[in-house]
Amino acid sequence: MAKKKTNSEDYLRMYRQMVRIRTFEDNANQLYLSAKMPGLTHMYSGEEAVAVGICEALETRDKITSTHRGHGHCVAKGAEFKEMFCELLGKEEGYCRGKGGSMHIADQSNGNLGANAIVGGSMGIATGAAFTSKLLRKDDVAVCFFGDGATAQGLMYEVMNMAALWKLPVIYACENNGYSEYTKTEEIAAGSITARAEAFGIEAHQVDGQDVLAVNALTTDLVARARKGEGPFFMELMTYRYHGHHVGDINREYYRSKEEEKDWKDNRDPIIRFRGYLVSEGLATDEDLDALNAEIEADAEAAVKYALDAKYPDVSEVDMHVFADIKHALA
Amino acid sequence: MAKKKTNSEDYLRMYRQMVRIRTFEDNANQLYLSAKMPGLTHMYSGEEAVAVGICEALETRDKITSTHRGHGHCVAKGAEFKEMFCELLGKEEGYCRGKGGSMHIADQSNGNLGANAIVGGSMGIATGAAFTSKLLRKDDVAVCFFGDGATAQGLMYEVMNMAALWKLPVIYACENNGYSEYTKTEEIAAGSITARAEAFGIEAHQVDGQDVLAVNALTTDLVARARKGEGPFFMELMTYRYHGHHVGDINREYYRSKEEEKDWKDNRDPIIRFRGYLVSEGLATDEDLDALNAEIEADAEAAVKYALDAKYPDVSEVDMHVFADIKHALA
Amino acid sequence: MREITLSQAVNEALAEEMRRDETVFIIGEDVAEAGTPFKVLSGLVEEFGTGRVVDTPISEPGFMGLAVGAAMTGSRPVVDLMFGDFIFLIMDQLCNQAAKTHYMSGGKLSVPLVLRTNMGATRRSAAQHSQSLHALVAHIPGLKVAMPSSAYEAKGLMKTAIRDNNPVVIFEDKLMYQDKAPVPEEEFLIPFGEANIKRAGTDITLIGTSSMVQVCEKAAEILAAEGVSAEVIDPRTIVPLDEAALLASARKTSRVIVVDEGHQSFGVTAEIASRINEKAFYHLDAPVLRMGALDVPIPFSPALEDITVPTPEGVAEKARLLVRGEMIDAA
Amino acid sequence: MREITLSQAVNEALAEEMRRDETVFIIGEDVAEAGTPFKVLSGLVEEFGTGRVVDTPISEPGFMGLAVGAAMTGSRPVVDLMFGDFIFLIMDQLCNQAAKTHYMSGGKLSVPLVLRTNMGATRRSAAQHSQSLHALVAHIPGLKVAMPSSAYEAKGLMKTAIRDNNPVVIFEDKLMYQDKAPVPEEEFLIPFGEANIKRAGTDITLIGTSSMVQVCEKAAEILAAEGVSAEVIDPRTIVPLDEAALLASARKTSRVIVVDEGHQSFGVTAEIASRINEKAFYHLDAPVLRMGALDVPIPFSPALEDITVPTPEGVAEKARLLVRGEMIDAA
Ligand SMILES: Cc1ncc(C[n+]2csc(CCOP(=O)(O)OP(=O)(O)O)c2C)c(N)n1
Ligand SMILES: Cc1ncc(C[n+]2csc(CCOP(=O)(O)OP(=O)(O)O)c2C)c(N)n1
Ligand SMILES: [Mg+2]
Ligand SMILES: [Mg+2]
Repeated sequence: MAKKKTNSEDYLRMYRQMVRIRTFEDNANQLYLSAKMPGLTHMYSGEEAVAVGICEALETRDKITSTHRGHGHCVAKGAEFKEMFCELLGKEEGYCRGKGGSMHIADQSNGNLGANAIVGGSMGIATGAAFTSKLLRKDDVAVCFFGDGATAQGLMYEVMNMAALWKLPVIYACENNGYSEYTKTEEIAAGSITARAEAFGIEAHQVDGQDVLAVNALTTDLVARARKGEGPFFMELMTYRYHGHHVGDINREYYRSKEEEKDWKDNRDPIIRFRGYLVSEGLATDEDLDALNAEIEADAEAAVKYALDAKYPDVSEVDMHVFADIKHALA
Repeated sequence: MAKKKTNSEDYLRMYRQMVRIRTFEDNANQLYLSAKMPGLTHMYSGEEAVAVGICEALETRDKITSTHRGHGHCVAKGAEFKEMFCELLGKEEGYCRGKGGSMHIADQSNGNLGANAIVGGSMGIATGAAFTSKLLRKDDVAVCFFGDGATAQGLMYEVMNMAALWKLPVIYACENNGYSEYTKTEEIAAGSITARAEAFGIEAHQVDGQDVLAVNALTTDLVARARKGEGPFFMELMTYRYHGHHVGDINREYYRSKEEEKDWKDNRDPIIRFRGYLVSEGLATDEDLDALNAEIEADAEAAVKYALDAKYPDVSEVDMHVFADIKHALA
Repeated sequence: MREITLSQAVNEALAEEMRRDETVFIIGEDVAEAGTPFKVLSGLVEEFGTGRVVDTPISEPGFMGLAVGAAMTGSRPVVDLMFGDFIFLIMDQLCNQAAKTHYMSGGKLSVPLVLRTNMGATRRSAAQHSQSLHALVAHIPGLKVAMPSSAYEAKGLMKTAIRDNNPVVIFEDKLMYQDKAPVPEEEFLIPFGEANIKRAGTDITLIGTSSMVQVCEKAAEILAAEGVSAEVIDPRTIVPLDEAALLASARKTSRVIVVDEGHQSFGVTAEIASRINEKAFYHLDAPVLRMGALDVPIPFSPALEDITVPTPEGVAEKARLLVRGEMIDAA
Repeated sequence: MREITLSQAVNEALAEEMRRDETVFIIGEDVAEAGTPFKVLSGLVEEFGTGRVVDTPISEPGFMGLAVGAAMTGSRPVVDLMFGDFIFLIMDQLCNQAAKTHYMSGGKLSVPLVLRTNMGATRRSAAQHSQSLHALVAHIPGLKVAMPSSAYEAKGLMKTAIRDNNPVVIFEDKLMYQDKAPVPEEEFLIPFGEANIKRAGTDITLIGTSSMVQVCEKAAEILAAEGVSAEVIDPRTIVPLDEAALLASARKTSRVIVVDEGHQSFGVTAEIASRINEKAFYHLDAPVLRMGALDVPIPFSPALEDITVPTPEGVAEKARLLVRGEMIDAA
């Protein structure tokens, strides 16, 4: 594990947030399997240290952009279970009043500019948030989450070029989980991902995405430097998704083996690793952490129940929010 | 000057082709200035060694894609003055029956897949030509010409990635003339252009684009290797355009100085340099070359005259060629 | 006759054409081993190999551009675009390059490619995975647009598309992949520009595209029970459009509703309605009515999504108004 | 009243709004020192500096995406897209992101940005620099579309657009930049969705957009000389569309022609004609006629290009047919 943070409260919050993400996803998956959730969704389980390590280095006013695999980022940036489950189920009390669903989920009030169902689609948005920060002389930072697969989108190179030319306070966070859908990263990415950022003059780091402290330490440093105008930066975070590409991707041995999955789960799980660290460093006891887990599970269960019972938006909402400042678009 | 070619015929053809390009452009510019040409056009003068050095290393069956600054590529790949001037003037006997004009000019029968008015727009096309070569087990090579400004288009990174993954026989030829429109390259390109290709695992070279033999030697080598499946490759050719961005860009001191222009013209002109070399190596006399120049000028003059007198396409052609295999689209 | 699913029909069409013509290849994301997320292409890579069923990085503009170049040089690419919504990413290569190359080159170059993609809402996939964007493509001269309404059309139109020497875009309805229809074992092609009268009738004409053909057929059943005889017509291709068949029906029934799943405003229904109004005006007893998707981004929530698209009941209701002469809006 | 050019009008609108609101900035290619190729923005960088008049690399998708993110976080970007034809490159960021963000977020986020671009043929710029693509944008819910027909509208609509909290696309006609019109010195705004009756008349309604308003006015003069009284209406914005004003005129004159410079098929004329047919059907003495650009890529040759767009004579001719009741096509 990488260098320590100064107080155990921060550590416990990171642990807590990782467990919250895992618990959220387990419940979401269950909703899918029991046919209670409309559509499909993409699980973040296994990648918790990335979202949490990064978001714990940010302030609320800092912005993030998220992906189709966005529940983890949303929780990590401060969202509540209740509004998240409501959104997943298309209910009125969801963060997006049920209009966005899993692929557009976001707690906007905490600086989350949204999950995005276009792979790579948010790279410009994050860069633009950083542009605003510079234009309006704020020192907010923007973090752009995206997958290894998204590095194939030309948009990334366009915005990295501008961010580098204009020294924008943006951090590109590539979550390399080894796959884009059903294809291994090496089959779709030539050369080196970090070298691509470096070729634009952007400082790039590769980091173990299963080590929440390593991720957090690096991010904390880069965020501080970005605030001073030393950005942009690029991080490649090596991680793994435990589930299929989406909840419906059950039989996946044709593209990756059960052994590989087992190896990551058994030997590199970010929560197990961090828990071991907390206990061995004497920052928490197993009982403390079990209690925390149980509390989170109860929270999730209550939120799921609430969301299942919550009401759908009224049909009259269908043409609201097409345009800002206009109640109904088709009046 | 770089290493010699084996016979002086090749050298003289290169010289001839460079002079043909310069002469073509001088006449085109004159047509604009005397208000005889519809629209605008972008002059290739100053960059002749790039198109000629590369195209002389290619066979007719090899493909090129060209740019908005495409007359040089067109001449170098084997086109005739008459059909080119007809095209520039929108006449029926033009290579594109007057439908394309300067920005879409091409002698398609010589493997020119067309000039393109979308900056970077042909990068996929050249890569696709290389794909056909591989699919149909031919050993044709495709060369993609584009400017330094086009390196800002994300499409380039998308297709370089695929070309590298699939080892396609394509050569990306970046004509770095220091400017995109009215902006210096360093203001719009962060980092290093060749490093960007290298980050995708593509072998990249920077070469003096004013030295036709250097360009030709490098290209000959890369073409041979590409035919054997060792591609793709990337070349950055350092060059300069003598005219404004287009023929109407006359007062340009706000973005570049007269001294800079004079320096390139006086000290790095590709034709003057190569001529000096030919004479000093005893491959041609000044008289030979003057005669050649005069012959080319006479050719151009005749072609211009022909084109001015040639007829416009009949109005009934307006809806022809919208669809292949259908004579009139709006019948 | 045997019945097969729309998915199998597409698969068969591709396999047959790939056997017949070795220049045909498929390119797109997860088309090979995965056979696409909808499993439409399963088995093809086993027969034709990864050289002809080509998995790409997530680079839609890149592989679309590559396909254009491949098509210009002797290949016949079938581009697989995973969701119709991603067509926004490839518009430049599709509309500025593929659509215009034949024309701009004065007929010298052609671009025989097929873009296979999909359309259709009510899968709970939210705003970026539910659009029906065929109207945009139909607006661009040089592109043909096919909209199969069953497995039969899916097979016959695909085979015609592959043999067409122009760029053809085929929109398949995502919700119809598992729908079965009778499809002959023997080879057949469906010519472009020939509408199909699905059901003859005398009181009103219902023109539907893609899955809206089924909606119109169901509406016709409802109406039949009430003594109203509806004719249902499927144009099958909207470019070229079989104007003659649509006009003949309109002249016969004197009342028309056009139903399409794209957004209503500035969409396909407007064009078809306008042509009928223009050319059969004096035969009409009532205005041609249009029913498209609501002019709102597609919402995620099932409570909202279902009311965005035309339904058989909705069509029947409008039909009754027309037949009864109760179009007060038009007064 | 003083007269200024359309170009000056746009410049003034931008300057005034930038003075009023420091969150407004301009971003695009060669917008700063060069002031765009059409010199529309000359002088702005001198007043507002390169921080607010931002020259970009040739990365249309990139800076469009950046603008979306900037708009979501408190800036008000005015994106300068050099040619309307390049809109194909930014469709994803415009239509999947900017247009849908407000809706997908349940009204929580908004995207107050202006995309300034142009349209219009007959500049001898060929197929990739001459398109009028506003119909595509108008089809996407969440986008507003303004089409100024003179310097007056160019100023008033631009100021309204900048203050609007939604993404607004403004299409300026390239050929009108030097056209002068009376424009008040005092500040004024033109509300969206309010058509302007340019000329009152009783026999026929001519609805024109952008430069086609002038074409309609000229046609009205021709007709006046023949004793036919034509009403000319300019909708000014096509989204929102002032249906009430168009319907009122149609009901009054009972004959309508809609003229627009986009391709006719699946274009703007179809939507306007359909709405009038639907809602004023029983008032019409003849079918609503449409005149758009020919359904062909715009040819370079002057001999062909000029016949692709509607002319005053052409409009007058159709008007005569309507007035005389000679619409045999419709019989
Ligand atoms: C532009 C675009 N292309 C394709 C898709 C379909 N798709 C959704 S997720 C995905 C894979 C993304 O891989 P990666 O970026 O590595 O993220 P991960 O799923 O591994 O987190 C693809 C191809 C999409 N949503 N958007
Ligand atoms: C996609 C696109 N964006 C912008 C333009 C306008 N434009 C034409 S040429 C040019 C500069 C190109 O610079 P570079 O690639 O260096 O080529 P050069 O003109 O120097 O040969 C620009 C911005 C265009 N034609 N296409
Ligand atoms: Mg991945
Ligand atoms: Mg250049």
